[in-house]
Amino acid sequence: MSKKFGLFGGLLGLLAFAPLVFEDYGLGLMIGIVSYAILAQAWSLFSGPTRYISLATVAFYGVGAYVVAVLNEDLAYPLILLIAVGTGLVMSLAVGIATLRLAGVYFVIFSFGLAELVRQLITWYEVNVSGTLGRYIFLPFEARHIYWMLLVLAGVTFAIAWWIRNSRTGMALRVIGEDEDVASHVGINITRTKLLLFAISASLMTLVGAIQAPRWVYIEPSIVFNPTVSFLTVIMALLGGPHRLLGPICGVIPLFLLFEWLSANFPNHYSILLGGVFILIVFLLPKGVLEFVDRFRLGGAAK
Amino acid sequence: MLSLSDLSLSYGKHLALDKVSFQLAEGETVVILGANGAGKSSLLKALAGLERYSDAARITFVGDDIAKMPAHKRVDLGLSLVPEGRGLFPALSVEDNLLLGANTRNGRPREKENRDYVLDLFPKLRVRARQLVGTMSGGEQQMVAIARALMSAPKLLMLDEPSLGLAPIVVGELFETLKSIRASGVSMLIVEQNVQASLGIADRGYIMETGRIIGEGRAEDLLSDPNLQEAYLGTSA
Amino acid sequence: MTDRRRVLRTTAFAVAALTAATSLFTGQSIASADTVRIGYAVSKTGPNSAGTGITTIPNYVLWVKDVNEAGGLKLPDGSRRMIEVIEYDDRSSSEEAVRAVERLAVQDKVDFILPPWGTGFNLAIAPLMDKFGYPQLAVTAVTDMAPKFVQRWKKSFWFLGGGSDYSKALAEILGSAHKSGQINNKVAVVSVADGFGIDLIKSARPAFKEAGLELVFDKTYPLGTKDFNSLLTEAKTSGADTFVAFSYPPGTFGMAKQSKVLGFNPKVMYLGVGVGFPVFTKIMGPDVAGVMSLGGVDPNSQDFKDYAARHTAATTNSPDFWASSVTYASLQTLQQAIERVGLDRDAVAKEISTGEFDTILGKIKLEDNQLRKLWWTGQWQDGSFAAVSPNSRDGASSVVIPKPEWSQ
Amino acid sequence: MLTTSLVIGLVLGGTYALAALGLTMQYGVSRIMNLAYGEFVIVAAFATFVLVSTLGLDPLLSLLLVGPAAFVISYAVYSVLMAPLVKRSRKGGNLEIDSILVTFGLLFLIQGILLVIFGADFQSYSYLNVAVDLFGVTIAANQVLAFGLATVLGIGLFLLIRFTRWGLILRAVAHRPDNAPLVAINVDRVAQLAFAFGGMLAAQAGVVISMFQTFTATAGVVFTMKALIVVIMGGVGNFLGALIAGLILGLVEAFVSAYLDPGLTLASTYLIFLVLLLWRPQGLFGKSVS
Amino acid sequence: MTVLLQTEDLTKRFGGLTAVRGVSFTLSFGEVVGLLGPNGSGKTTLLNMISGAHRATSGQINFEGHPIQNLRPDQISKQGIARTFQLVKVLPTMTVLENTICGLAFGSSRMWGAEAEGKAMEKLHQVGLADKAKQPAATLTYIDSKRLELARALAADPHLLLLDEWLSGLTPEELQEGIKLIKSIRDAGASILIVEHIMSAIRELCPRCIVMNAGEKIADGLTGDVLQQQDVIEAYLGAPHHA
Repeated sequence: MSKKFGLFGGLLGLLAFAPLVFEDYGLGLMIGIVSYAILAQAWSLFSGPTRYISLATVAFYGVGAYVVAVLNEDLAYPLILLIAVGTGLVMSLAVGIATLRLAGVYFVIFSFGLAELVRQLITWYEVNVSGTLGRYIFLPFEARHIYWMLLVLAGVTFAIAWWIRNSRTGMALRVIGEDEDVASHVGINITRTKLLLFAISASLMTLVGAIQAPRWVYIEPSIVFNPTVSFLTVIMALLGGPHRLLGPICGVIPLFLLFEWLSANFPNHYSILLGGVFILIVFLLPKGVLEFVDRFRLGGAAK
Repeated sequence: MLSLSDLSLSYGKHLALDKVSFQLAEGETVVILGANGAGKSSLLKALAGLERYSDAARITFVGDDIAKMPAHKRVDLGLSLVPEGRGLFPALSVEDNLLLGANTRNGRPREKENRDYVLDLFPKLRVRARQLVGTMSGGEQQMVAIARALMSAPKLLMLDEPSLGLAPIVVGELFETLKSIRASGVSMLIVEQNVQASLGIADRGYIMETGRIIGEGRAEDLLSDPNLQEAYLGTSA
Repeated sequence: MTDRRRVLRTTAFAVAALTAATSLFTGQSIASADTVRIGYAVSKTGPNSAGTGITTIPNYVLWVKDVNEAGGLKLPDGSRRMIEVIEYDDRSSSEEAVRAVERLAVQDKVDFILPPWGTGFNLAIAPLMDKFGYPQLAVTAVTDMAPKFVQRWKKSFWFLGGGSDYSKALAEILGSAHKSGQINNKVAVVSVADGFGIDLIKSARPAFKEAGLELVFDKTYPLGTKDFNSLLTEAKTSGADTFVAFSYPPGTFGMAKQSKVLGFNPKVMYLGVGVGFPVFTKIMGPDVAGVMSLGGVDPNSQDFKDYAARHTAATTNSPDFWASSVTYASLQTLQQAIERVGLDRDAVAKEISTGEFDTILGKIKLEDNQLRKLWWTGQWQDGSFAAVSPNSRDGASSVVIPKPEWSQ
Repeated sequence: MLTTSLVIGLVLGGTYALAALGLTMQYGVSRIMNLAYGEFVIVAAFATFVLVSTLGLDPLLSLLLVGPAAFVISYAVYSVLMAPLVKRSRKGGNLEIDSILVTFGLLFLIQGILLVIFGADFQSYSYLNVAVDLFGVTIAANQVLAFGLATVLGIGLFLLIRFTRWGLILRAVAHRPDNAPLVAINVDRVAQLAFAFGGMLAAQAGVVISMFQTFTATAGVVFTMKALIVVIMGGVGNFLGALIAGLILGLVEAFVSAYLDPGLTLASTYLIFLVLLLWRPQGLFGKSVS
Repeated sequence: MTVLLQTEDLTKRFGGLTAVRGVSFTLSFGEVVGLLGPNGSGKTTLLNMISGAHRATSGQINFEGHPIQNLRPDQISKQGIARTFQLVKVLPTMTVLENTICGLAFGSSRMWGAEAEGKAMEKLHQVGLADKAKQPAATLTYIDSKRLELARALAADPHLLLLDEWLSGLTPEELQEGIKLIKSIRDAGASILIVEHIMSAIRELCPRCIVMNAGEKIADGLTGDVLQQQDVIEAYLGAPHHA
């Protein structure tokens, strides 16, 4: 157990040196990977065991970024982050109470609609109340600062994921995912458990948006509520396998790099290749990368 | 008309049918008896093609090998099932359910006459033709289910627990109807817990226990078979 | 036990993937000494791709073609070097745009980076361009904060003015038209709810008021709105002689078409981005006549005519009448700066900031890193989108109010 | 004012309904959550654009060409992409997730191809862009035509579904796919035909929409989203429901725009949708599972 | 004998169908009662109302003197009622031990960590699954899955155990083992309500039984007597039908 912790801590420590090794572009890649790793991990926290496909990721992510955009000139940065988490938490609780009884595709569409609704409401508010659209963030952060903050958040996220897997709540969630009837009959309050996890997951997503925001300098709703973020998160988590602790990251790394490679080398055919890769993944790796690696290994062992 | 051999079926680790074999001749009405969980429903579903079963199974129906045939084609051949839970379309009307029943090779050309026939058989359905099936009582739904199966002009009608959940008086009517269907020449394979009533209309019967056929005989003989009492009440009372 | 092994294995997998990846992405391409490497990351896909595809990319393509066909970029010593282009797709995502610029600067070590399309994206990459020391010739960015940005990022150049420039110019035109009795003082305005629309309407409100105009209808609609029947019907019944829409292309087209159908024929019709696009004339036919918008060109300028012809030949599309020629001019500015001072980026930036350049827009000189010699308002007249403001400038046409009736 | 909003809303809603009919078929009957649905609409719009601008064909005539072509293409798409997934789902796969992922890939694929062929430009042509007076409200003839086509198609579909054997079979599969084999229905085949038919409807919508809207290669997602909302509001697999839900959506937008704030039209669309989903998860006209 | 469970005039309707109609009965502390009836007679519905899976349309359920008819299943579980399911419900990807821990982590006992593991192992010993504790539950045979479900239900030391056709689907040999297992639990003093079809098992396990038909209680008494009653036999075998 402690060995695993040591390994985990060591890896994080090692990664913290990345800014000294990589130049800006490499660091930019690392930022992208780490932020998607957090998003995919946070997504899997809730959606892995419960099998709810949520497309609301960018709703929380965008709200996080917006909180920073609104407050960056008035408050101390740590306080802003705290407010961002709080906002994500309150929003997720409100949404969760209303929606967690929707099942299957209804939840999928609802969560997508939610992101759009939040975007529209913020736009309306900015236009009619605050009278600005598009806000500037001038915080004295460079890429490496953002990277380090994200790395800490990634550590926290993985620790939470690990802890939840090994905690009573985590077991409760797994039981809910496997069989809600059994869950309620062994004494699990299904609604409360789901809500708790949804809120934790959403708060983490909010933080990713809040930490990344200073990198863009200029923010408007169409920029931070880009639905692609939600979709990529889902795809990456599903590819890696949302049921495993390290599943999401195993989806994030190859996919993120693949997308990067495709867009760098085939800028004019990026969409076509991306679509093709997507379809291939579904056909070739229906259960995710880790499952595939496992099967491959087992197959090898059997020989 | 129908013969099967070596039909095995399992749900995960649980072996629900263990090498079941039997025959049914044209015009015959056969009843399958046995306690809950003996595998009777699984047998009917397997015959209808709704469950995956062992590759070794052989099923022939009116001369065709149907063991690998998908469910919808079996219905087309004249093998109709009224499943447990009735398998109706609750959001559709009685009329629509009946029309769907006639969606077979033999059923389509005889849609009109079959419709008259089943509405005579269940006069109640005539007045309820526009009603949504989901809003009807259990007994009425059972009528629709049987009527729908008859609309396909079946050669063999399989019924899974037709009296389940029905009031005793309705059960009486139901068996009267089954008797007249039998008289019309349709073969029937019935799974039923109402031993008395079902044996009353059957030619032969099989007794099942834990996925195996443990006894068979003529209907009159089975009623007094100690195996039967044992299977249901756990003792020869 | 197996659990631990799995964790170890997956960790190993992750690390291996990371290592492989970094080696894959740090493989530097070798810059050949006899070319000038110019990179850009623009939105080839996603919501911004339409605007990028009309205004930005064709001009980059055309300019590179023009330069290379002429034998390459000229350097101070008289030698010529061909341009080698490295292009990326930012997928209409800010984060991608930022990373692509990092890649261009660090990995590809390009000599110059051309800007993306859109205000937000230009701002997003500005700190990086500044950090890496690349001059940024921001064209498709309309912002009143440009003077502030110039303070912050010394090598940033802003070529398209700010929202208030355009709205003030419009207010001036409308104000004098009102005074001369051509229109009443009522104005109906709609604006798209994004940075562009809001910037313009915010500065338009006080400017209109100052010009003695009254905003009788002032509504904002969300980006992505497809149907304008309600808005136009209300504007029509508001009694205003002037209809102004600070809109984006799909909205511009939708409103133009629907106004025709509704028989909504205000004396002044001013629409936003898109009026200068080639497709607008296709949509409107002869009814483009009199429609006003941002930008404009001098219809008698031979430079522009030549440019338009080259543009059409190279990209099968004629240029848009607002930002296209400015984009091309910004590239000429860069070209001439390089010709004068070489490939040193600091020197080039300084030259752009202080020098005078001969472009298809005529001679231009930046003021405080901003191009101010722009056409603020244009109007479709005799088949071209003629500049009408500032009317004191050479080449300005006089505005036609009221505009002709719809033909049908 | 009231009639204006009413007419504008209904005409707008007609377009939404038209765009949603095909998806209702694909999702309701075939159980394929087709995220590339809007791309089918856009491809048809481009096809019409090409037919109109190069061959000088009448857009209405191209309806007859593009529709059947879309049927064939959708049929093929189902065979290649969907059928294996449907087969897999029987062995414990998850059709819903798989179809979302695959069609998401398809979305990019189609978009990419369109971008390569047509570029990112706005495309438009003019057709029937003349005023028509409808109850004292002036409106474009092409929009009225769209509304008319939506109504005709919607009602035609409703009649087809309600009064023909094929329609009955579709309803049966949409409603209780598990029970369909009991009445000799080949569910796989019906699903494939329904998907192809849905593709055809999407194409019809695309042709009609191209008559009055400017479109780009990347505009499909908007149609997918609107169609999804309409389908779910109307009750999955319910054609009349989709028609009515589309109209409601149009009316809401028109009235919010006229009486509240045009800035809130899209927000109100989503809000209505969300509230409805919470109030009646099975949709306005969906049958609750008994 | 103190009353543990008491239902009063319990009724459940599903749409138009009345699945359970006005059923009243009591179960005393330490008692083992069989609940019989043909398919569809409402036994499982009755059980589901007691465990909270269905909410009663009308009527009352008192457990240890408190009304529980309006509680959710998780709340009822915390009151000390545990159940098994007609169709075995183990959690397939979780290990046998984890499945058992589920039974005591959330309900009335709320144990966790080493303590929970110890207790769970104890229960696995009791049902004879201790050597399979680390296996995923999906790998278990049918009877072992049933055992596991029982271990999970027992884990919380419930005051009342509800068994829903726990013995059905077993082979004759397994059936004997199963009966022995439940006997051992009964002999340890548990209160159990058993829904069962297998009469031989009922005769062996339950001194008293309740018989339902068409949603109504038709008999309640000593098992031997009840199974002699003519209406009970008719409920099972059907009335002799004379055409």
